[in-house]
Amino acid sequence: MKKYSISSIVTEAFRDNLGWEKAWAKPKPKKEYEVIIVGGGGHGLATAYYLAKNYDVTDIAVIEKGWIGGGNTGRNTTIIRSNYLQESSIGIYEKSRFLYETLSQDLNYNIMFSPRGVLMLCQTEHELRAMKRTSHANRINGVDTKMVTPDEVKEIVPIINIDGPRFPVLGALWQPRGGTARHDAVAWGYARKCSDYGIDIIEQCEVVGVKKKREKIVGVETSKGQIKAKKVCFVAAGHSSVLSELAGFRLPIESVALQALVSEPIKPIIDCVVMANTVHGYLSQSDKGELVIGGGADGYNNYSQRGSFLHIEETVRALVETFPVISRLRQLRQWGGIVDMTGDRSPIISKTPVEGLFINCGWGTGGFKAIPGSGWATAELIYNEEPGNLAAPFSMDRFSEGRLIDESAAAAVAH
Amino acid sequence: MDKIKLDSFVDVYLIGSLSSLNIRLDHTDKKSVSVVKKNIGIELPSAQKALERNGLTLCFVSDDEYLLLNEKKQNESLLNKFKKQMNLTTGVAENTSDLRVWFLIKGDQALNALKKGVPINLEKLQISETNFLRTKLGEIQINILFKSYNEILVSVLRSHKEYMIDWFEVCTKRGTEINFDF
Amino acid sequence: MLYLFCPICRRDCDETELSCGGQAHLIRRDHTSSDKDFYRYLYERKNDKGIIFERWRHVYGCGKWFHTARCTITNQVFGSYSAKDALPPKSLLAKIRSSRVDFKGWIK
Amino acid sequence: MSSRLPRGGSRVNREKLVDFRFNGKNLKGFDGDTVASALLANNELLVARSFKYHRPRGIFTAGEEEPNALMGIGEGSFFEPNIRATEVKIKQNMNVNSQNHWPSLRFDFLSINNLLARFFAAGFYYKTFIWPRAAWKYIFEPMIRRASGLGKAPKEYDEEHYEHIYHNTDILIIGGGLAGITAAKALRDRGLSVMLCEKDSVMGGRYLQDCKSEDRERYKKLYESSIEILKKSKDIAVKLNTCVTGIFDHGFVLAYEENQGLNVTTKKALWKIRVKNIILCTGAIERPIVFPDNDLPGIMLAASARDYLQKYGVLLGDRLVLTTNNDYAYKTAIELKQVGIDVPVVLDARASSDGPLVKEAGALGIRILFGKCIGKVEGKRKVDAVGICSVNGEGTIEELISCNAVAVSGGWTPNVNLWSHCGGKLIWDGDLGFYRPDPDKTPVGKDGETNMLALGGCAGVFSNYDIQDQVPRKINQFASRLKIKSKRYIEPNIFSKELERNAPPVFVLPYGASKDKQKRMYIDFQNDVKVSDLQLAAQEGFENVEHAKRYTTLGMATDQGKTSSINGIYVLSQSLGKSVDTIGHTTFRPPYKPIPLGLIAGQYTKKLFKPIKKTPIDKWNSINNAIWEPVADWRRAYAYPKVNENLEDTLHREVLSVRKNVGLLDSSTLGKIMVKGPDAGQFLDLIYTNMMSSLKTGKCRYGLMCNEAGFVFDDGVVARLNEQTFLCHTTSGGADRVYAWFEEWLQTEWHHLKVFIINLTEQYSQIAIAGPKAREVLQTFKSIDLSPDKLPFMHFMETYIDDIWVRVYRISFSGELSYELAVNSNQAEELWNKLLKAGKKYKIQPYGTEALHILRAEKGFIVVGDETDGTVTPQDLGMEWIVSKKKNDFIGKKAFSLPHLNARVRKQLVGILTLDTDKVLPDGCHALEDGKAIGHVTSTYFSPTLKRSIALGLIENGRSRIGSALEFESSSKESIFAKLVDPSFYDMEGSKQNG
Repeated sequence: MKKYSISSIVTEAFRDNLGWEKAWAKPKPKKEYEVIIVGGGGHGLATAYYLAKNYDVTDIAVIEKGWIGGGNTGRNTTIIRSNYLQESSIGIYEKSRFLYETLSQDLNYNIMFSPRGVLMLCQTEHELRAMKRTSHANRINGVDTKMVTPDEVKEIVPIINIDGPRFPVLGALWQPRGGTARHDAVAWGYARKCSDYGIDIIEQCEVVGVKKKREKIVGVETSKGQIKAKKVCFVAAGHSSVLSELAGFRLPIESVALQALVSEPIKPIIDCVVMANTVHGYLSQSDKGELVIGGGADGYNNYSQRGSFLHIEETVRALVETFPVISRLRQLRQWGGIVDMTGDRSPIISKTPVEGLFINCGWGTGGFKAIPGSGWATAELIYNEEPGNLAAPFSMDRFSEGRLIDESAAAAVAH
Repeated sequence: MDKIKLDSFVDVYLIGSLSSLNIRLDHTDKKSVSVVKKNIGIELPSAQKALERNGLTLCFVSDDEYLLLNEKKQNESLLNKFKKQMNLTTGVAENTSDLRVWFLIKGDQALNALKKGVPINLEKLQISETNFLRTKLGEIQINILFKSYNEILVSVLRSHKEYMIDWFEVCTKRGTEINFDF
Repeated sequence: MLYLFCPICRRDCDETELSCGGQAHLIRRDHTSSDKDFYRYLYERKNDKGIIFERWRHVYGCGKWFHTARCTITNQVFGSYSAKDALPPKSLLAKIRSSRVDFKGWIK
Repeated sequence: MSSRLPRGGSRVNREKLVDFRFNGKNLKGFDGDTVASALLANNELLVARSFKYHRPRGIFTAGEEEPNALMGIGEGSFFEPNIRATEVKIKQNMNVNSQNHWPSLRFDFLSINNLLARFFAAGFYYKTFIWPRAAWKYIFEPMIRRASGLGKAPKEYDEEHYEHIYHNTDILIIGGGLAGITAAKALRDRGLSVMLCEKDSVMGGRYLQDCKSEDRERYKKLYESSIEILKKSKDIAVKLNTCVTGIFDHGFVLAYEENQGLNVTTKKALWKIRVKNIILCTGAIERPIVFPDNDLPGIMLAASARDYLQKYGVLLGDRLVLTTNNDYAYKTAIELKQVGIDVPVVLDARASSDGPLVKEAGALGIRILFGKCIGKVEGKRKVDAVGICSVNGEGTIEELISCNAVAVSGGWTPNVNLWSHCGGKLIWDGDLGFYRPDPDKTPVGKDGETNMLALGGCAGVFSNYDIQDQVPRKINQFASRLKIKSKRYIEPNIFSKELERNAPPVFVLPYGASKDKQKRMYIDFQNDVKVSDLQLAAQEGFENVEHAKRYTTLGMATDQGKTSSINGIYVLSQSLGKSVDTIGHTTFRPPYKPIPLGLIAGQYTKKLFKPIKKTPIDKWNSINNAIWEPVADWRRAYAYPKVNENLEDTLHREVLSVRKNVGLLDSSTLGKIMVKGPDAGQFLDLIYTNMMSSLKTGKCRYGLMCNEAGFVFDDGVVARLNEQTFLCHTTSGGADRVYAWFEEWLQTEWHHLKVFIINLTEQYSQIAIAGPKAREVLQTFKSIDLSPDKLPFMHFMETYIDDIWVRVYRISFSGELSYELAVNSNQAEELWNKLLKAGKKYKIQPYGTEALHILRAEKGFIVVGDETDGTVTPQDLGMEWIVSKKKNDFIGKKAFSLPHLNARVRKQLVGILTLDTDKVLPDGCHALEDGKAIGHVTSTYFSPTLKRSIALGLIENGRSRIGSALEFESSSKESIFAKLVDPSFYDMEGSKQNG
């Protein structure tokens, strides 16, 4: 694999860049692999990468029905944070944030991880108390966050309007080392390293059937023929139910559309990520200068990757009220992804009723921030066939054992 | 009923509370239906309709909920009798006069004023006989009773009274008429 | 933006007037049911990619619940039916089958 | 050098001069000029700098597909960045500034990027800035961010008035060109409501500009008569200056009305339109050919150069070379020649053409060279000369032609954005070189039936003759499909047949361009995406069109690839050796053109943002300077501070006034739901955890509501008014939620129960009067007798205070002797003032929600939302007594029997008293046991009554730890130690409230 660096750019610049190789190989699928990962998004590719890196398992196929990074990985608002309430959530999201910090160097691919800080506003007394509880939980579990006063909020984000009048800002939870990263680069960076390890990445290859022998996985039926494997892992986010139906079991998730939009590129006006849960809107500014805006998910099941205009309207209205100077900026584009919402708004990294078949899904509206940690924990689960301490709390049967990890209830709002 | 001072393309009057009863009944229960007919003397209206007879207006809210409005003082005693009888059946009639506050929108741009917040096909309604709609205006719930195409009664929860006055001020400002080029 | 017909108000309602109640025809599991059935009732969902039967409430209008049959890929709506129906009416299933040949019928 | 002709320009009013400023220079234009036409009239060819290499950019088009000319216009709160100069009309003293350059437009420091361009190929930033790790945060990213973005953001708040307008129509015609007008005429008088949206300020589209001078009169007569017909017909409504920006599910359409001319104050409105069927007549957009150095100012699309001539009387230059592959573009050469402009040569990529326009150009003495194209363009920030080369071969220059303007046309691309927004698919038309709507895969409406018909340019039908021939026929088919019974519409076709405009498609010339030339052939002008960039993307494996788009940022600029995406896809397909239609195309997404965020917010901001619910006593509260707290949609009085009294003192005063004398609380926001019917008792038994059917008339009972998973979600007092009628009180935040919860169960599960509910939350107001002297205050009213035996604790009576009807509940949330008076809302303020007057000599004072929270915490009462967070059961709260053992079934019963809610370690509610009585535990702090968090504080206050800090918390196995001390962490590094006690600190046996 040709090393990316300033020196390689200079040498290539003088020979019309003809020396650059394919970022990832495009092989035909073999008949059999040790492990098949269904889903070529960030979580799927990261799982393959950590299987190779931590356990040097490389006889892996990552099969993707469309183009890698084309699902939610290419549709999110690229926010990275780990200021969660429940201890088990903090475990996996903090591990992810920690891995993100060195990911560019590990993958030799600049994913532009920018630890510019995440600010979660409190606009009611109730939300202020809930956020304080989270800040205490963060401190105990080693997540670097602190409560800040309204004046400190104004200092961090000069364009914010903290005086309401409808919802004055009463304070905020500030995580200085949260931030953003370039979503496409995460997928392509992992894909390039996986391809370098010899892992097969097969695009335009959709799973249409699951082969089982007496509740033990044998392989999958795809649009490019049958592929056998000892272990299979579904990492298909919004399409997890479609796959679990093929495998003969149901999941506690609902697939809904989550929309986002970008504004036209402007000079920098905001350097950190701001989230306002009471009024349902969050905002950051990309390195190209576009404001990246996201809000609440739709209320009804939907696979159409288009949502309702009502959520775009609610989110933009909340942000125009919170940052009045953005009112005359213009929306450039809007799109939607299909997110898989679980009953307690926490993910599922787990074995399934089918032996040898594992599943990683349920990330809902917060999947991008968890890509490295989720890949790490899922690789551990697949290799050992038992979940490690990161994945253990997120087993599928936590619902039947009542071990809910309820992130949204505490803040009484969708996080 | 005093006119709200607004620089607006319609005339808006604040009526305040109207004596009203919320009625709920199972329309297959003969007894409660007959109590209504006997005391109020109005047939149960069908969807989107309101039927009026000497100062009493019976509006359809849903297949088991009706709103009875009274504009004449002398109907008060009749209403109290009706309430007692109704509450003896499986249905219920409860005074909700303080629950809402009513406004009257007058002027031939009245429909256009509502088009600034009501997501319904208002033109399609035949305004011949009174129509009654419960729907949304912007972000609050609103009842709309069409007296005629240029005279519309609307009501909101009393707690939204000032919000509603702000809404009229913003949305019916002179110069923001809805006009087509031709 | 969905535009669903409310059978009570007899008019199409903008999505902003409605709120979705998720999968229809869940059978309530009370204290006599097994733990497994109870968890399925609380958390497990079909979440089909295709025709689904779901519950809507006309919050800003008549306040009534009703059921609709809708395709989650194209958002095509086949019809609304009363909240009191325990199962999708036969006529609706026939209408769906006429336009969607791969429709596997109503599955519990 | 661009200039203004002495006469002509259909859109400008030459009598009315308009002064405006461009980058500080005072310039003049005419009323009706756009910023672009005015700039061209003043020879301002250089108008912008590109995003990545900061190359000089000129005006390239005459419409919203403009990639280059983006300006910052206006001042103060009306300043707006990134405005397309081609769309905005100039106004007196308008201040226009170019963007994205420093120190000036002419000398831009960052154009050094252009010199180092070879190092900045597509995706270079993925390959570098990796080492050293911290460098990205402190050096590289700040540098990139400062150079990022185009315009500057406004500094001040926006004064603009935006509005949302709902509208319904059976048929929406999008586009008022020939196809749109003909469709409208064909659809009138059919009993359909028809709306036509035209984004321009005049109807007619291109067909008046594109006609030959001798046909002009005939076409004008047809145009005028058509407009007359539309004006007369009642069922057709036309909106000008309204651009449809998005098509959504179920016929929901967004249109952006931005009329700049009229005196209407609503300059900006977002139309939310519900339609049954859409007739798409959005025409087509001209596509350039990509040739070396094609991004210099002075190079423009052929039809746009003609538009500037005809609409504004402006010349792009006075020596113009045309390079094209179709007959149609010859009109530009002909019309410029006819006004005396020198057209030294027309370079036609085809082998030959004998079309009438080609002949006419030849007759005018224009030199035409076939099989030729532009090999290079000379000039710094403007065009000085073009080098001619053969279309085949690598582009060696055969002849140099001096000129100062270049018009280019590669044919027309149907405008298919709106077709594709909501499910419509496209097919590739190989011989004409564009994607057009696939008639078999149309967008579908709610009923799954097709609901869009594409006509004219956007369907790939360009000539007027074909449009006039097909539109009536298609509309009649469309009408019959919709079973609209009415006469067939026929219209005489006044147009003559024209030659096909798009000839064999040409995208990039010369075909065999050398590597060096490919680095100077620009596809996306704004993001500086070159032919070499797309080749690199293909080489590096970004083969999917979506990957190539993201890797090179092709078509991701503010014009969203309107003039660049087809050329980019062609280059990608050539690099991969695949046909264009196997490559596909990227997704078209709303909005069609960028719309202001303020417009999306509409009028529901500032005053109308998130409606505030006000209680009947709100006016009194605001007069007595209450501090407000948002609770659900309500605003409630948080506290009533006296003049320069700090909050802590206010709270202490209010709490002690209730404990010692008597306090008055506005609790009107309490939820009040009447439940009436023969089965009301049975229904409430199913809802609440304890028995309600056994409640006697005249009595009250506190109840807890859980969801099916057994978690508490609301609580409140239930009163039985009579045999069949209960009145359930809920928390303020929960009122609507509980009402919906009742309706859901009654309508969808237990519809056999004969029960009706009515939401009376705002019919009654509720005033709580609490404190040792509460009874004395009420007894001052003769009409009322509240002796303990007449009104024992947890009972209610209906009586009168003077002439005001009230229902007096003997219930207490503060733990004091207390009554809650329900009164009809219209008389609430009157009663409130009466009580204040009556209580004056008992030193009565109002108290707010925060004081109430302290009072109830002292008593140990829970608040749903503080003590509970959706994962807490009644048993956790130590309220086993409220969970009925006898009831056959109720919501939550199954959950309480589940193993996990009993066996495992559960957090239980306890009281917490810090050892140091002055130390108040911080909100939400956690209890620690050898480093691990085992619980958290839910409520924590300094209790003025007990003169010490108190707290409630949920601690693992809390009840069995009562008596022991625990460590609580706090932000200031040192821990606080506290003792766990029973969760009640004041009047445990309840003598005060029961007395």
